[in-house]
Amino acid sequence: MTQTITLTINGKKRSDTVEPRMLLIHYLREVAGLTGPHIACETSLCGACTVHVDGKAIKSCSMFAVQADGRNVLTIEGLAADGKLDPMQEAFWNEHALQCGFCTPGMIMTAKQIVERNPKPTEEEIRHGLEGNLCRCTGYQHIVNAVKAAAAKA
Amino acid sequence: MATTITKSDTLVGKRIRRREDPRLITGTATYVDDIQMPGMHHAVIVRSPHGAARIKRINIKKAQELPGVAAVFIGKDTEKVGPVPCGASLPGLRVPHHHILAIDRVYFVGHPVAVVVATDRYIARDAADLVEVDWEPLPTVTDPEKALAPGAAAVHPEWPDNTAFTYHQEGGDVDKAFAQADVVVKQRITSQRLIPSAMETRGVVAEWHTGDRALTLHSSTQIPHLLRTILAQMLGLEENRLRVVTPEVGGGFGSKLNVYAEEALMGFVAMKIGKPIKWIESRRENFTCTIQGRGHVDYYEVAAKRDGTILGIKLKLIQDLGAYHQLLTPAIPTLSVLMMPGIYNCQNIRADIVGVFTNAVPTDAYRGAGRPEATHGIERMVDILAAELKMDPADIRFKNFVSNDAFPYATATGLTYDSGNYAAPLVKAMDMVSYKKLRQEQAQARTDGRFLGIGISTYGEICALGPSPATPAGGWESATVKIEPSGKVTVMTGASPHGQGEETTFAQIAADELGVGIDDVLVVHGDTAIVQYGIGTFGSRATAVGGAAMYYAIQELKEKIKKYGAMLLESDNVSFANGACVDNKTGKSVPLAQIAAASYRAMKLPPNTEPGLVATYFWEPPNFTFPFGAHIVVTEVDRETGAIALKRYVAVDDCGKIINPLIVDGQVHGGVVQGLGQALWEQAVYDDTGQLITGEFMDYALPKASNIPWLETGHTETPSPVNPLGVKGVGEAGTIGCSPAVVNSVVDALSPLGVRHIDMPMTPEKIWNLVQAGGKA
Amino acid sequence: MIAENFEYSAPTKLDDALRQLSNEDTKVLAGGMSLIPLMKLRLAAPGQLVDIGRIADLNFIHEEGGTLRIGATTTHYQVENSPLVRSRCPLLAEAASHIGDLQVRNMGTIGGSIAHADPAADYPASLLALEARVALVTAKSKREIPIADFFVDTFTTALEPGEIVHAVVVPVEDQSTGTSYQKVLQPASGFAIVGVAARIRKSGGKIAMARVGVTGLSGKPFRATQVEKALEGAAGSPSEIQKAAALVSDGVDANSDLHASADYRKHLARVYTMRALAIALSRTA
Amino acid sequence: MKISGSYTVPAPRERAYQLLQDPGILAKCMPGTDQLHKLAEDEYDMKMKVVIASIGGQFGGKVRLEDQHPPESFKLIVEGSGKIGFLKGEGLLNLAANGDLTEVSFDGEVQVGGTIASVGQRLLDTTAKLIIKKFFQKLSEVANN
Repeated sequence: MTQTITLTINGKKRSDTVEPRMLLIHYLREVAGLTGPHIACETSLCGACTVHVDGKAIKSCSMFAVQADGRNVLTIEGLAADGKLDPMQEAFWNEHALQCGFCTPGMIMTAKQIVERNPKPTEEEIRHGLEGNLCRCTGYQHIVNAVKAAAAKA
Repeated sequence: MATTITKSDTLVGKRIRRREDPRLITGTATYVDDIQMPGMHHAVIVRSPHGAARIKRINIKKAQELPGVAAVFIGKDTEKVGPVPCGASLPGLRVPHHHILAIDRVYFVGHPVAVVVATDRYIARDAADLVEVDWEPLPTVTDPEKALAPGAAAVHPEWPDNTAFTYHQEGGDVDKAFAQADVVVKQRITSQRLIPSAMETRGVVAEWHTGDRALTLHSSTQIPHLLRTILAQMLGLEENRLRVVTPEVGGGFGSKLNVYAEEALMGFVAMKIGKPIKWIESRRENFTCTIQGRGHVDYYEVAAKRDGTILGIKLKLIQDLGAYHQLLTPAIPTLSVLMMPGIYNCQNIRADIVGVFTNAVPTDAYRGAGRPEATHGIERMVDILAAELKMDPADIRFKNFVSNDAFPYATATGLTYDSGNYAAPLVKAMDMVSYKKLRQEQAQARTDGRFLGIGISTYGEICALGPSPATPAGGWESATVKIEPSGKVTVMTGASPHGQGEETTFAQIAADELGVGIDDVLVVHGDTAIVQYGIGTFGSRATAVGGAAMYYAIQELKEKIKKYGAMLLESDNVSFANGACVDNKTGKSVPLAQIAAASYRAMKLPPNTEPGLVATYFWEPPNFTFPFGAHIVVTEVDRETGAIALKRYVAVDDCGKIINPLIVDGQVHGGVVQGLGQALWEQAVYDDTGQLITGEFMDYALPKASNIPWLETGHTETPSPVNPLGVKGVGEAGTIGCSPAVVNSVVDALSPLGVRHIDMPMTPEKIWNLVQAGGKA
Repeated sequence: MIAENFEYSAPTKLDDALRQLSNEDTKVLAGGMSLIPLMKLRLAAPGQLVDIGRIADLNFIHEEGGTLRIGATTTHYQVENSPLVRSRCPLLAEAASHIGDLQVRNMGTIGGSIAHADPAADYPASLLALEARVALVTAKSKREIPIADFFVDTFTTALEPGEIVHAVVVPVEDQSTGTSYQKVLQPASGFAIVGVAARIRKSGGKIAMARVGVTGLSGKPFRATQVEKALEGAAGSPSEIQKAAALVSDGVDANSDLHASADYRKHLARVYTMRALAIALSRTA
Repeated sequence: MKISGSYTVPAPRERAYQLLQDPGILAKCMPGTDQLHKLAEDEYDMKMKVVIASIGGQFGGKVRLEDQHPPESFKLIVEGSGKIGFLKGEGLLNLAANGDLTEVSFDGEVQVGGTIASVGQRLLDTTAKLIIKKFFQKLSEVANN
């Protein structure tokens, strides 16, 4: 009961043979060696595993790797190009939008989607957009600041 | 916005962005689950679905036979390991023997009974379903007050009264105080059980080095060194052959300030199978098997004069302990008693604690650990008293604050408050919300039939845990500061952080002290093979105790640097500043890097001086520190639905000297939001049979970005005299100040109905029922 | 959080997918937002999954004969942001914006949502108020049924074995109609404790048409016809709305759980019906 | 969780009571149960496959009838456990004659544990109601035949 899948992750194509039940998050972390996206819940509520598939932010714990066959996956590791941080990463750093950092990769990927779709989000729109990402450390305020700051720079 | 630093600036006090962040924002940090090792196996633990049951039989045959399964262990196999320790000692404390795997009886849902080990985690998970346990369910009790009633099911058959301990503390003359009182107010107040919910669940990777007979154990813990000492005992290993590594830790909030059965179990498994083993806690296990917080039922009585002067406080505290003691379980309510007078000048107190066993996972330290409960109690009682006396809640507080000239102030509970200016944060917070105007708006709202509430809490807390005689496992902290031959500075701290930003704050302090750039300093922690020893990060202690240890290590180094500087400058009058030694007579100087190189090259040594520039300091603090502050919350209750709208939140905290305001704000925000969680949403709900029915984030509501208000923060700075940095600690302040302010606000909103108290969480339905009943529900 | 094993196929043609649905142990995978979490918890363990996510013919929104036809795998995000849906059927776009969270809206589909028939899902209230129809298809046949007949009970729909949702068909809204979806959010899961969709058209100063769909209150979503009747012909004064809304919970066997008792749910349904109606009324032309 | 309710069974009281005591009939009416094997007097071994839309699980356990007062009342106890948890339901069923029909009312308590308890709270009440409804629908069908 295995299948071969081919997908592009952070610009690089790869093929692997997986069980259909293998979750995309496990595939990324354990097969592709990308441990940036994290697993923090099992009910699709926390968003720590958020990555982009074909440009859409999704929870990679709620998608089987076989569903991503042929698609383009972008993870937190794929954001910084040539050692230069993505503006959203830079903003999270500047605004102290993280403490333990565990939710951060997912939070940044969702934040990026918010700004991609709405270049000048209001505080309310940012908070609504972040509903699917839980953070237990920051109280979210610095995260809201970071999203605003990144949007202002874009 | 972070500040850009030029080298001549002083770093302490600046909003400097964190030095740990680049690895975290790029996804390259290493948490336990990110560790991969050749030949690594995976463990899944089989747990009790019952709140109490006898294990009649366990059949592991089918699980063993599944291809890929390497081993299955049950309680009998691990009988010699352990027990899971209780580090707290109280007179007459009953301590049940806590096996790492249950042998013949389970006491709570989630109690581990077997471990399945396989070549990958999918197979281990499948095999866990194949372990068959024949259970005989037994009667249970989950409510601590019901557990004390005659005829209740006995959690441990040997102690049918379910009482683990009783504890009495008294100061002053309480009976006299109550006899002289014009008014006595009484209230039952609960602090519900909470799930700490660190975003990273617990996890362990253990590797047995057969040839060396040595174990390396990676764990997501707040206390690597204590864990090592205790695990070595549990596993029968020599302590110097056990290395504990704490990689990146994804939050703790007290829940990783512990030694857990699973940590010893993975050590045991690694030693048995001779392969690396990984166990990552599932979220559901995190709900049912990691310690929980709070679990108080408090009966308060406060005696006062008609003018509002508080004369005495009585407290009967029932602590829900759960089925076992974890590391500090029974000590937590004693912290509540220590802080029961809050920041009020009341010298007559009496407290009685009953620690109660229940069929649930143990409670233990959760952000604030005992102090949020104490603050919630006294701050609610002061509001109840104010209402009784028809006083403004701000006025009654000003009346009772310990006065500025009273420090150091000895409390009736045996503490000495280090320093304080208790009125200052309240004045500032009232100013920030325009308190007087707000009360006028409230009066208008009330005539319009709206429920607008203003809630104040003024809190004090006990931080920088703490002097060793007052802590279960030593209260000192250690640091080693090493100036490398190149002049770069490496700091090794025993206070291993998990999100607090010590790699930045410690570097700020070290760079200032040594006159080097912040990028010249590296802060290392979390590996017992590298860092000499340490106690850990909890109780808002890392900077106040660990930072102070580093400060003293640097002072020792400075003396040595000056000796080398004097030798190199051939002078007997040198000083060290801005990263160089200067001949005070000639003005000639030699930079630190050159001094360091000379000290390691050791062609020539100053008299009575060894080579190298390394100093280790173990600092024993003379006292705790006592931060304080004032929070004001404005709420409005929707009359139709009972929904609570948070309209404003103002927090003014005084945590002593501020090293990095950006980080302090972050700590306050996070703390406040955890307090909001308790006040409004969070609650671990057990049914009578011991099932945790809020067992996932589907039913246990963590605060989300969308349901919290903008937080307005302010600070006053009253340095602590306890440590050379003047810092007090801020990790828990927000949580401690928050919940009573929110409840006071909603009670204030509903006070026209005669509402006097509401227990947390204040769900809309609870509020709606109160409104329906005209405040009488 | 690991599912039991299963076999997986992802046909790109609808016919191929339908042919694979013969086995009762086979489940259709659309966005997976309901099914995959259940599988991870092992509360669901189908032997075979047919992923319809790659069938281009199931993802569409188009206008046809006074209706919008929305393909089964159209995501909540697509519905929320489709200019066509926003202009022709704003109620549905509003409902979509309330579902789950950003990531769930990116993946979750309208067909998957209604086929799961969660009693607290957001879409059903609006679809009922819109008097939508559901186009169903098997390898051999096609049919179209009213949405009210589609929801049979808790987690139970009119789908026959081998049948899948092909499209949801909603009438193009008359420009003068005012609509609104109002929801009490369960703070943990984001599901509706109660959700009410209201749809009102006025004519000559009177309410000519009122439709009210309710979700979360009972075991299945329903149309509050008694409220609708009470409103038709009324002027729409606050007291009329209040009186009509009060009927929403009459005779309803309300759900009760940790987050809201049956009585409180019934009360919330009344309040939110009132609010949804008032907003819908304010949006009428 | 407390459950109560009532259903009308299209059979006179004596017959309705008999139907409810018959393991063959009970097996037919309990969703996902094929047959009940007798373990002792009024005690049966049960295997049940509950499937509600996507959610499904197998339970093995026992069904017991107690405190019988024909044709008025009896106690029905169902206990089962499986991979996704366990359940125990205990209810008192009262039968009241209503002409040719019988009003069956029940009052009981359902206890669940394991995964279903910790993740299924939101759905327990509605799901329990659905299962009971299905039971009585089937019973009515049987009574009509």
